Amino acid sequence: MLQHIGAPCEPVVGVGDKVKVGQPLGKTQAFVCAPVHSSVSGEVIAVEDRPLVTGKRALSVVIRNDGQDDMVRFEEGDLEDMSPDAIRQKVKAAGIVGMGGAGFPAHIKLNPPKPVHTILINGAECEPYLTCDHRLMVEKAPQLVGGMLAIMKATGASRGIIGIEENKPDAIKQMQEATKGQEQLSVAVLKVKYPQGAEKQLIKAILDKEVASGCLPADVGCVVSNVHTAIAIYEAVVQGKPCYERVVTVSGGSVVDPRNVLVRIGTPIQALLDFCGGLLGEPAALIGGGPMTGPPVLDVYGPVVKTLSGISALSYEEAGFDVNRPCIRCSRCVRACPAGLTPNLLGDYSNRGMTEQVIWLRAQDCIECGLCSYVCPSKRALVTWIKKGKADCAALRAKERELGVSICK
Amino acid sequence: MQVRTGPFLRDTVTIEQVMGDVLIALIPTVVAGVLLYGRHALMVVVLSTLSAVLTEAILTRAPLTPKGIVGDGSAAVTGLLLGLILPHTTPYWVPIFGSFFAIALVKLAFGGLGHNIFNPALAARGMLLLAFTSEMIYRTDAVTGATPLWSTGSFSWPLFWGNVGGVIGETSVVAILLGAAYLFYKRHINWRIPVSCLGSAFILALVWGLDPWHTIMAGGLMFAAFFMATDMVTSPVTPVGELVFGAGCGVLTLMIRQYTPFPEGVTFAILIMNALTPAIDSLTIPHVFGVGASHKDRIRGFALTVGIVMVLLGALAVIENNEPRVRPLISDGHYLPMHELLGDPDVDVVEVNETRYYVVRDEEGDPRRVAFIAERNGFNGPIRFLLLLNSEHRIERVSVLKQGESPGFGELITRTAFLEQFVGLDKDSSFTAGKDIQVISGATVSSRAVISGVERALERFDEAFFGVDGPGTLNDGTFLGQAASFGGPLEVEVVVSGGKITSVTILRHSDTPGFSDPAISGMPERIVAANSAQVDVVSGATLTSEAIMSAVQAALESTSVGQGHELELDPEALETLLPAIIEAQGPVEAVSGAAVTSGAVHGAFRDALNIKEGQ
Amino acid sequence: MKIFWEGLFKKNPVLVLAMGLVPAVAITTTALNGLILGISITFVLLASSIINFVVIPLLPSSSRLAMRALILIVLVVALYGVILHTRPGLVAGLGIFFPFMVADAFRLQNSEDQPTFGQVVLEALGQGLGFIWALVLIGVIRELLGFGSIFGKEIISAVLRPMSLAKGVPGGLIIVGLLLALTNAVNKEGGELHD
Amino acid sequence: MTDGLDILIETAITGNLVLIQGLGLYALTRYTKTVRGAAIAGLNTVAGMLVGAAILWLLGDIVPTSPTSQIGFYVVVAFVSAIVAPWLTRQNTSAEYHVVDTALIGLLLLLAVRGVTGVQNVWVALGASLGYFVVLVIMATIRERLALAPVPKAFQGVPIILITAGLLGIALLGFRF
Repeated sequence: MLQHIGAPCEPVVGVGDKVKVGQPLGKTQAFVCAPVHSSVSGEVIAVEDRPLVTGKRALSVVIRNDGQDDMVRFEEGDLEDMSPDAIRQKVKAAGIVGMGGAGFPAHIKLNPPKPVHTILINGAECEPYLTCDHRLMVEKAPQLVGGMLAIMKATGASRGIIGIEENKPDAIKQMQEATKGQEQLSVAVLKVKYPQGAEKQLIKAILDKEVASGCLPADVGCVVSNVHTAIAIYEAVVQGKPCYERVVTVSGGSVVDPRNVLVRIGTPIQALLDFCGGLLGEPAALIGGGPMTGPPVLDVYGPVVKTLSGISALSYEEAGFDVNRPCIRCSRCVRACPAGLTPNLLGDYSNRGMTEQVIWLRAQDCIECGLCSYVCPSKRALVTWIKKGKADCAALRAKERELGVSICK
Repeated sequence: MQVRTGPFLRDTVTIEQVMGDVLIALIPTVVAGVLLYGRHALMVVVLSTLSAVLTEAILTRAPLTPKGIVGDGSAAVTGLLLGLILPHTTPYWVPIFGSFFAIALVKLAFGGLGHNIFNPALAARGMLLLAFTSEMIYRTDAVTGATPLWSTGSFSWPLFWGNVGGVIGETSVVAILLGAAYLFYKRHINWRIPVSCLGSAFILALVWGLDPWHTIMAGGLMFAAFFMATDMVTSPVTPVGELVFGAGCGVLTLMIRQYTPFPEGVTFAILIMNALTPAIDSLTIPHVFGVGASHKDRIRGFALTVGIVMVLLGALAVIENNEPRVRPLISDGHYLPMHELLGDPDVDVVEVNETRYYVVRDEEGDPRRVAFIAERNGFNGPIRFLLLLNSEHRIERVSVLKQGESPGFGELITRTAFLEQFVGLDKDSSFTAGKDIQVISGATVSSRAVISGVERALERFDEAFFGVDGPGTLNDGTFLGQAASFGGPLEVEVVVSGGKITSVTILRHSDTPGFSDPAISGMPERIVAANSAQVDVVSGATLTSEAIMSAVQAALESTSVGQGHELELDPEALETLLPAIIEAQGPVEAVSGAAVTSGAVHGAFRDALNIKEGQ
Repeated sequence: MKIFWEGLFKKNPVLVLAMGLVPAVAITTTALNGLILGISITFVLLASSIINFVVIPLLPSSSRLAMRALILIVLVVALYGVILHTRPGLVAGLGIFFPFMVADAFRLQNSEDQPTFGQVVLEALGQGLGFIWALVLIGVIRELLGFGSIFGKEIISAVLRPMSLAKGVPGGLIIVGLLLALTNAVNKEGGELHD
Repeated sequence: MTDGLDILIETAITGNLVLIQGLGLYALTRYTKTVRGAAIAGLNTVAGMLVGAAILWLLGDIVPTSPTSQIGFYVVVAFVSAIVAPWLTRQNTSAEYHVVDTALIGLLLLLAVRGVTGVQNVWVALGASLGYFVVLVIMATIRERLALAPVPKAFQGVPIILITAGLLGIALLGFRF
């Protein structure tokens, strides 16, 4: 019931109910929330806490698949006729969230607080190893264009740009063909660089605008959407299809047959791995997402969720881990940090819980891309510490609000 | 299963690789050093590296297996760097002690790898320079003598290839650049620190009217800019901080070079900047993505940096162009009431060797009471003082007439409590600072200057009235003389006929070709023309010139005193004497059994090594 | 009696409490200097403690601090005058920093009232003797390294030439720092610093 | 002007009170835990130095001449300045600090023996206090970094500070080598 940022859903089905594919399972009145739909037809056998891949637990609806794949009827729509509000309604009903990994409900994004002139589609893969967006651009270019148009209509933007890294020539070609004749759409070719796919970095790369710390893309007149999200929006708006399946990249040196898989939400990871030929021995790391930012998979029977863009099973040759040797102040992390922070200091202070210094070093601007840990010759757990530091900062801020005092400036 | 946290991809670079690459980058320098200086240099480098590595292994209780001893390789880097900044003539215990100091006290005491504040190799060198000046400076100084650090010559190829004596690793610019290029290629260093360091030195040299190429290529600045200032642990991590750090190193180096005659300012400059690194780091936290307008900020920051640097340079130039004005108490000895001082209206004025002696003679015409004015370089220019000797030629009174020492510090030498200590001493007394004569805390350098000045003045007085006669009474004949030059012994043949020097031939020398050539060819002419061993040195070849002069002097002395024609140079005596002279900053007792040699060496080094020492 | 031994070892004012750093670093370049300084401090501490014991209780609390300082100043300056007139050569060695002991003595004085006269004297004596042995130790080390002699007698000059660094302040800082570290290691209590 | 500048540099760098003269070690070891604390302590001493120098400037004519009473006079001036200083800067640190710091006495004694008069007192005090202040703050920044370092237990606290100061002193000695 929690596949997005925000309030969890409340189940609307009970044990014993028969459900069809695409039937809503959970609904909510909360603002930042998206409904969840059944991905199979069958009988609800339990509504209980089940572990997710990350080891966290969440309220889940367990359905026994009857193999019938009975669909609910989808309400098709015509983009031309719909008002922005209607688009948002359909998107909300379809339960679409940001499918790059953040899981921010899409209908909220389509209702920006400030006027927007440009929408950007993030065709730069968020992480190494993940290729699902790449494949989608090649295979579903028309749908993507449709999604872009839908988003533009909903947000009132006049321009749509899709940014693709230059190492994906086939995707660039496909998209250029698909956008031919649409003057308001264009393709921007980007340098291959990690983390090009992060929202603010993408805006910087395409529009050369920096989104100020603590601000949203809308502040510079942009909305950024993931490729997969845009396609899902198209499917929801035009075909009326709710979000019950997604493309997941299964990759890494330990996977026998790495590939992109269109998979129903709720499928256990193990099934996904089995589909790809299983694993070669025990992987050094099994990650839900890309290897840079993804959390480790703690439960291989955990379900695929809407935000899971990939499964990376790294072999011992390719994986690297924290060793935490002393920092030699080589300043690689400082040079690497896309947010312009000083991760070596930030990490040390965070690790020691020196929150005042952590705030001073602007930990909240960290995008957790993991580059600092990547480049570190001492293999320090910088990102992990900084995440902890950020949490400490947030706790301190919350406490400040609660007490109504300023503990630190 | 062990919970591991992301990211799960890591760069393959490890500490060991970084350190290994630095070691590789130092290979050209080591090779150049060994080629130039031979086996001894290799031993110095190897010893310092080995002792650094062993010190770290033992103190950190690492297993004494090869792997455990090598550890992360950082100790080896420190040791090698230290070895490369030692003079090639240094005794073997110097690298061992220096490495121990660097690793134990400068690195491990601060928490080991990554936590040291100061660059261990440089701190060790600074310590060695101050503690064992003679072991460290002997040949280094020779280089400065031979390399005209402040001359106006242009780009020097010998310096570039490494045809200059001195410190093992600092001589071959080509080797340094090769190693640096490798580090650049491996991306272990970036351009900021070396460029800002050398650049600021270059610009400052231009501003001050020095030869900029020489400035950055001589005296170890190049080596330090690429291998010392760029030390990751002790330099800032922020890009702007790196620029500031480098510029600070360059500017401070030149300042120190200006303040002191010692060319190795860069050691101390980088140490000072090391201490400033934490402050620089926290003041230059980089531009955070999305905070403020980037482009404008960068331009403003750049303009600000340039502005500050310009202001600093301007201030320095102003300081430099306004030499400290000395306000003398009594500007010239002539105005001193000498008659009153000497207590006798019948005063002879005798001028010997540019010193004017006011002499009251006894019945036999020997000096009874003497007053004269002597000078000695202090911390801040010459200190001029009046000496009054009684009938036994013991000191009756010392007064400082003129000095430019720092108010409150060096100035303390004018206090009676200090000067009274000299009363009753004569030329045979021992003048060890701090033992025979108490040095004033807070004014050590100035005190020492006065002490050695008085000692020397007494000697000169003795020479002037009771010593050997000067030139003019030379016996005819052909004489041989020898003196130590920086490349080894130097031998001359002097022909005297008709009481005059008619020819000077240099029989043997082993000084660096190219550098000493002007002196070898020019000095004999000058000496013959002047009919004296005391002539102006050939600029650019000071040490060789001095050596020639003292060799000629030795030859002439053998004529006038009537000693044997052959002068044997006792290398052992030389070894012990040289450091002693340098340490004592003045004459020491001649080594018994080698009196004449010692005298020659004295003459050569007394003035040549006008080194102000530290405390 | 405990209070006496504490001042001597366990709470040695120089090596454990890190008081008197300026005398140790700036003045104690020779063993003789250390000895004279230690004796002077002992004298000042003893005399001022006794005077304080007698005089301070009679004063209003507001002026006690100033009074204690004044007593110390008078004592130190008087001592300086005596040394200056009897052995002027010593002053050149001790330098002008001699009166610095005022500050250290002041910080060492326990501002709380001591219960008995005996304890006051014992504490001052213990601290004074602690000063003496610590300063003489530092002086011996620095003289040995810096001049190659101990109390003016040449010891090592033939083997290893003395190094001038040990005479200077930076060398002194490092030597005293190492001694403090050594004491910490022996004490096993770690460097307790009251800051 | 250059005279003043010269004095400033000589007293701040080559005659640095803490690192070259060995004074003010109490403050160096006790008040440098944070940059803020060091700045406050430094500010107090600096104020004290300037006040003391100003007093000497004003009272220049009545300074006694015999060495003993002269030193007594200066020590008293030092104490007066030390008590006035925290009141001036309005930065009370602790009761203990009211007393006096060795650097303060030291500076005034140095003024005493050098025998300059008039406004030069203030120049010297300015240079010396600048050098003192900078060293204190720098030591605090170094200690903030050392706080993150695994300094061996025996070296923690005063020893490592003294060793750092010693190495820094070695660096500064380069100027008068």
